[in-house]
Amino acid sequence: MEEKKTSSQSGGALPFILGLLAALAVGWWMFPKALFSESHQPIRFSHKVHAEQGMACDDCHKMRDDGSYAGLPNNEKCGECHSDVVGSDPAEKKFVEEYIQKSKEVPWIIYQNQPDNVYFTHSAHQAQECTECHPKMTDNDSPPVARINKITGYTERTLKMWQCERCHAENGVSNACYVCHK
Amino acid sequence: MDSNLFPEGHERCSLGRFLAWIVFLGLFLGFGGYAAFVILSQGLVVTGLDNYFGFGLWITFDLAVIALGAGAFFSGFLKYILKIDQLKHIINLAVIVGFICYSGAMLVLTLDIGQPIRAWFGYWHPNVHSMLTEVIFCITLYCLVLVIEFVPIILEQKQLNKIPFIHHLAHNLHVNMALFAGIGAFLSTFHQGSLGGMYGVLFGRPYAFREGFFIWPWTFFLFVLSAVGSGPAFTMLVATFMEVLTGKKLVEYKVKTLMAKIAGSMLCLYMFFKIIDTWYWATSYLPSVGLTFDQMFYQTIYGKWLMWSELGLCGVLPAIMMITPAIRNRPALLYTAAILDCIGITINRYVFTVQTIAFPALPFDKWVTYTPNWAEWAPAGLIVAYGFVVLSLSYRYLPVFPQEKALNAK
Amino acid sequence: MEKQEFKIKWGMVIDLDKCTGCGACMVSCQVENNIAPQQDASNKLRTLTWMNVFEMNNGQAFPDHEIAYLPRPCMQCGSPACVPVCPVVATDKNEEGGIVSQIYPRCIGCRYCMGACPYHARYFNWDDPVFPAGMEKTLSPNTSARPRGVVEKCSFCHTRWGRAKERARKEGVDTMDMPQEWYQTACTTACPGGVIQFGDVNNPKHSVYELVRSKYAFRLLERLGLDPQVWYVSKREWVRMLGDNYLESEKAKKHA
Amino acid sequence: MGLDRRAFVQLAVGGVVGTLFTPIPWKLADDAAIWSQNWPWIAKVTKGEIAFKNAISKFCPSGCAVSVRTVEGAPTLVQGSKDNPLSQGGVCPACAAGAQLLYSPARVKGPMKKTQAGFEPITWDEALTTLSAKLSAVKGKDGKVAMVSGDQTGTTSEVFSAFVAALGSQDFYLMPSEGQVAGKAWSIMGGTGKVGFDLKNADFVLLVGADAFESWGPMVRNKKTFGSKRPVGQPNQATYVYAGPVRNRTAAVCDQYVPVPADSLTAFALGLAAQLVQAGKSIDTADFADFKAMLGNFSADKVEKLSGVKAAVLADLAKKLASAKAPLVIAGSPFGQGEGAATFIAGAAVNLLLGQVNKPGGMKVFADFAPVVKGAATAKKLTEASFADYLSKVEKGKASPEVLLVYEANPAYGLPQAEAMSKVMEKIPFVVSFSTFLDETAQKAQLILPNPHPLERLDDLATPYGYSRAAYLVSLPVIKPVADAKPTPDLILGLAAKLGLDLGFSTYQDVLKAKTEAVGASWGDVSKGKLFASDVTKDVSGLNLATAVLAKAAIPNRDPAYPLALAPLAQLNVGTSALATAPQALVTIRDTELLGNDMFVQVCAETAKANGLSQGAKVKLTSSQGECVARVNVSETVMPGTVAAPLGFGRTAWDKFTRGKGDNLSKVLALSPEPGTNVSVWSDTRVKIAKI
Repeated sequence: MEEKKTSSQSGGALPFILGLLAALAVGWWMFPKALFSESHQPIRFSHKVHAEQGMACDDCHKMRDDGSYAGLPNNEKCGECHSDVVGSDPAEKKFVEEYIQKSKEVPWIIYQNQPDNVYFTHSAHQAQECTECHPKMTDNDSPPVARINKITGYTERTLKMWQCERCHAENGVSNACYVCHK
Repeated sequence: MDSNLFPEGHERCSLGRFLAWIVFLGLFLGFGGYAAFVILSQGLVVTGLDNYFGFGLWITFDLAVIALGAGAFFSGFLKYILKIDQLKHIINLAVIVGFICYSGAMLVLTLDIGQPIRAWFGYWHPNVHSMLTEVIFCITLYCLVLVIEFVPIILEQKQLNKIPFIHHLAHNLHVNMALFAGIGAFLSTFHQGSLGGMYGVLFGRPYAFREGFFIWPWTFFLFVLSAVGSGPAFTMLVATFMEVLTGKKLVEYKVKTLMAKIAGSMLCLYMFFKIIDTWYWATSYLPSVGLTFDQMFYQTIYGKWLMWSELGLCGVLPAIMMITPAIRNRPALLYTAAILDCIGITINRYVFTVQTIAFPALPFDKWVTYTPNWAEWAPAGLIVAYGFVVLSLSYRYLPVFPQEKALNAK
Repeated sequence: MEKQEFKIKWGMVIDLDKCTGCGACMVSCQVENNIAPQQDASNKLRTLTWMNVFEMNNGQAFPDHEIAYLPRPCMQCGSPACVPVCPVVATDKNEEGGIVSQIYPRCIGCRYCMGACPYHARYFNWDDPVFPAGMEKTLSPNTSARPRGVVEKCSFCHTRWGRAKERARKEGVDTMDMPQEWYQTACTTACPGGVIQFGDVNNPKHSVYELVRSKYAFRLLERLGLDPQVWYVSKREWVRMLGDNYLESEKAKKHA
Repeated sequence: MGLDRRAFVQLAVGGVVGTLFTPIPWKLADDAAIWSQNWPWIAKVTKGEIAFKNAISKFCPSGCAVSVRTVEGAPTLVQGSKDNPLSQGGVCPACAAGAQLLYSPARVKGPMKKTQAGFEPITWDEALTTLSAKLSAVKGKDGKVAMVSGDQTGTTSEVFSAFVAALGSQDFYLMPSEGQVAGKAWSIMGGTGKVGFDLKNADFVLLVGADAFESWGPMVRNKKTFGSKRPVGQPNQATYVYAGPVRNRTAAVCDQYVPVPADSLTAFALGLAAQLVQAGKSIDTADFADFKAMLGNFSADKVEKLSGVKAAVLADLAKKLASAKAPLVIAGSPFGQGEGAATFIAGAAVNLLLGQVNKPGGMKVFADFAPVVKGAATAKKLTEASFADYLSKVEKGKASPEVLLVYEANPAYGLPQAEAMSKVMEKIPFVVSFSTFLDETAQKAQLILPNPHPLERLDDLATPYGYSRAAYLVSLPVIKPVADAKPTPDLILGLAAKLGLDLGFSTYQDVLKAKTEAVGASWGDVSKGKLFASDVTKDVSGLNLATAVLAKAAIPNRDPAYPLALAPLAQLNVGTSALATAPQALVTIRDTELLGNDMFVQVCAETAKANGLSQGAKVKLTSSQGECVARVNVSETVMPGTVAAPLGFGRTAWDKFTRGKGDNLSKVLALSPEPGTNVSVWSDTRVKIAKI
């Protein structure tokens, strides 16, 4: 009894430190991995190839006539060039055969999708560079992997409220609730 | 069997009997737990609350137990700050009752909010203008203080106290108890007040709205006074009730009359201001918004009898009874007065919660009534049973009543 | 809290002498704000009606018994009772235009704001919204569907203002001075009687500017001091009297 | 030594402490909160391009000219079409819920046939083969096929009536409506063309029964006009008076309410006529002298005895009418159906006396649009044919149809004496329902061929009754059918071709294009939602005042066995016979109208007292023809001696939102022939009320 007490007292802090380190390892290394799932775009779309052809971002990512933002182009837009297979890339062939010809829209994963309770308007943010919020896609030959939070359903790149608020504050724009929420 | 866990030199009932008692309480715990599960999984749709009565039994229950639990902070304040030494005979019980009331209230509050997962928003995104924010912070902190005050009582348990470290810790906590009692008194005064303030600031609700001092409406101060005017009485009643249950003398009658004297004095003060407040409200404020006193009441359920009972039968009467030595020295009258006092405060919390929102402010709207359903009663029962469990365990294993041994010496 | 004034003050003017209580405003409100239909909508203590039409009468017997219908959106009070009480800043009045915001992802569902509002304009989402199969495809893009357990209320269809501002930016119009018809609430446009008018009461170019200054205009429970941004208009005195509480002696004075 | 208890505790404590310094607890708390903000089981809103498309919504009897907001092509909101004079941006409460009705749980998902075990889904091929076999069996045989349509304003009637005629039958009917009776009455007066009312230019409007802001005529246009004539905070530009048994929604906003029992509306109007004639007004018709003589029976005193309207009130009203610049009298049913011809005639006579025919703010008469489908029934003929009368003939064995086709109508629920009518329909061996929803009639049918929802189909709207101009509008589909539905007129044209019948068209679009041309409108305009309207009026010489009819019909006939008058209330938010309450409209129904599954009838305190009733009492209403149950709501809006009761409840089909709520008042409505015209009338139904 006496001996045991001494032994555990002498090695006193060791199990504690072990537990601490293990927890830190799990928390900082395993947990983030476990929290996110990885998804790939249904089609390996190359922004780079399109940019090299001299296309500008807003050739496809347009503002509509009513001032709203169209987001990703649909089949109608893509079909303007890809009504048939024009190149030799197998991804393009897949796109044309599986989507264009079947009149099915591609279920693209949006990297920065906002939830329904957010009303984001691109028209008020036209003075900003796209890349202030979005990754620079023009150099991308294949789209990045989308990491999606298993609990929230948000992608890793989804802007959080504090990011919006910080930018608004820096630019002297109102941070009133209804500016961004619906 | 578990006798070596009992407080030094005390007799307790057999383990079997004790377990039977706990199982009996467990029925309430189980039913309340089931209700809590249903509420958390299906939402508040299962309760009797509705669009007109967002607040109901639970809030009334919370406010009532928090007021009645005020014995803890006020006794602590009197004992440790004002050094009224006699209170040491009952201070342990006051702390335990306070702990039960506050922790119970917090449990109910978790059920009462629509999105319990977001409960922590109250700390993370506080609105400093809201009385409820004040309540959330003060209740949480005060509950922590109560835990700290409860811990030394636990540490004094016979077996635990044998460990030197624990012994020292308990001692040190005791030595510094005045500090915690001071913090507790400060926090508790504030949130008892904020609870009253919660209603007093409702300027859209003529039944509750009160002018006030600085940011605090008069209800802020009235709630503090009413809490200290009933909390000690409740603690004393709990002690008496435990005596009935255990068949032992636990606290000297002198201590009880002291508690009653304290409660009675505070109640007198409270009633004085409360009556002035009610008078001013009925004759000045209500007419100023085009309303009359009579319009504030409806049928029996929201009738004037509630107010008369609160102010008279359960207000002025027990106040007089408790400050009159001849009356309070007679146990039956003392207990009657204390019970009336507690009922009065409960009525007060009920009308401020329910009648306030029942009164139709819109002239073309009608009175709507509210009755709590099983899903609200069950968790309330759970908290009461939880209180009994904590008290029973504390009594059985902890040295709660310093006088018990002497009073029951054969 | 000190009162905030804004350059724009969105206000609604409701002419009670025209309202027949048909319910078109309520239906449009349900649709535009994605309120799921409830099987038993006759339990008014559990329905969600951001816009609710009250019925009132002059208390006389037939044939002198007159009735009036009073559509009640959120009053978007200048001194809201609900805002200062919210413990988590889920509701606020901090945006240009003075609409009282209610943020569902922030709300913890404590219902203190409901207790504070004398107009019963706030509703608790008792149950998760369930739409009949397929009906979710018709949800309005302007309001998120709320989970159970949060408080919700009329927002003057404020997302429509956002869309109007998008249009203004596109067309080079000042977002602070847009034509009145660019931003209208769902109830306003739906009303077949032209009962509801909506606009900036600080903007002389908007029709409501004059209307709120009419001698027939009044607001509900003005004496409680919430300073609503919804005005009612009626030429009938008994209707105006029912907009607030009066002592018998005051009634006599008013009539004199 | 292994892991002893103490070390384990230390390890655990270390783990807990360590965890506090990792994102785990904090991130989990935050993510859980975010999860609660986006629960996967909460519906997500539609995203994408917003557009607005004009269309016609036919959930209300007059049809609403609407603008549908679509998101990525999906309808999300039905509003009024701003530039259309019929709606001026407003919408009725029934049509406002239209987009959501696309996915009503009561929608018929595809063709079905009735079997012993209930309805069974079948293919369109099978459905059409069955139907064409049935029809070819009766083709050419007289009176073996009949059809009834609930579309009061569309060219579908031409296609259907022509089809039925080509099959060898004359039995095409429209469901009863206000316009039908008006048309018939106008014919009795020797008038031709269609009658409308120029509310816009009238400065004094007397509504005799006609519930103009709810169930009479184009409700949205009526209300918009009313609103525009009464600018907020400024003097009224027009005065409105309502006369009828209930201070209903219309009366609530009128300047004056005159209590008149439903069976005395004609006498009341004739009383006004008598006052005007006394004041020297006259009409240039051959029978004016007879008319004048007959009015001797409708002096103010006599009218007071008949209707209870005080002589002074009548005289005052007549004076106001006479002194107004542009007075207008609109006489009709207080609930949009069941009134006799005499009321309309009496109202028209007052307008004639006031010189207010084809004048600004008066009664307008204009030509009907000519039919374009070969063999289609004329408008006049459609006003003559009463479906209720036809079913009575079937009941008596005077007609024995083999096949009944039902288009957008719900006779099994909505006809007067509904229970009896529904039984008669059972005598017809083969009933086909072309319905969007599974209504009471569809449930009785042998075959259900779902018709597209109004926003899914090509449709048109020609001059809703009451509108002051000849008007025409076409609506293109906003969305492809979301159920397996096929447009009925196209189906019928296809069947015609299959059966070798020549209707001159092969698609409904061709019909509408021809119609547009015949009307004189431009397809490009009307199909985009621009209303074509013509102000050309029609000469009204050669009218008569139907004196003989009025003399007989104006005297109320009150059976003492039924001491109370029934005043049905038709309210669009509750629905129509063809549309049960829309899910989104349920909240608009008051708890004094429906509570749980009980509907309420309204009586004033005097009536309640006389009948020993108190608030909330459960009662049975009984007429000579049927009964229904309800609870009592004491409301001082109803005349003494009258019980007001809502139409539209008591559904036995449809969906969980409406089924079993309240009772069907149509069961109580009792048909009686109008003296002098033999028009079937049920607006004067009398009842007794008893506690149960």
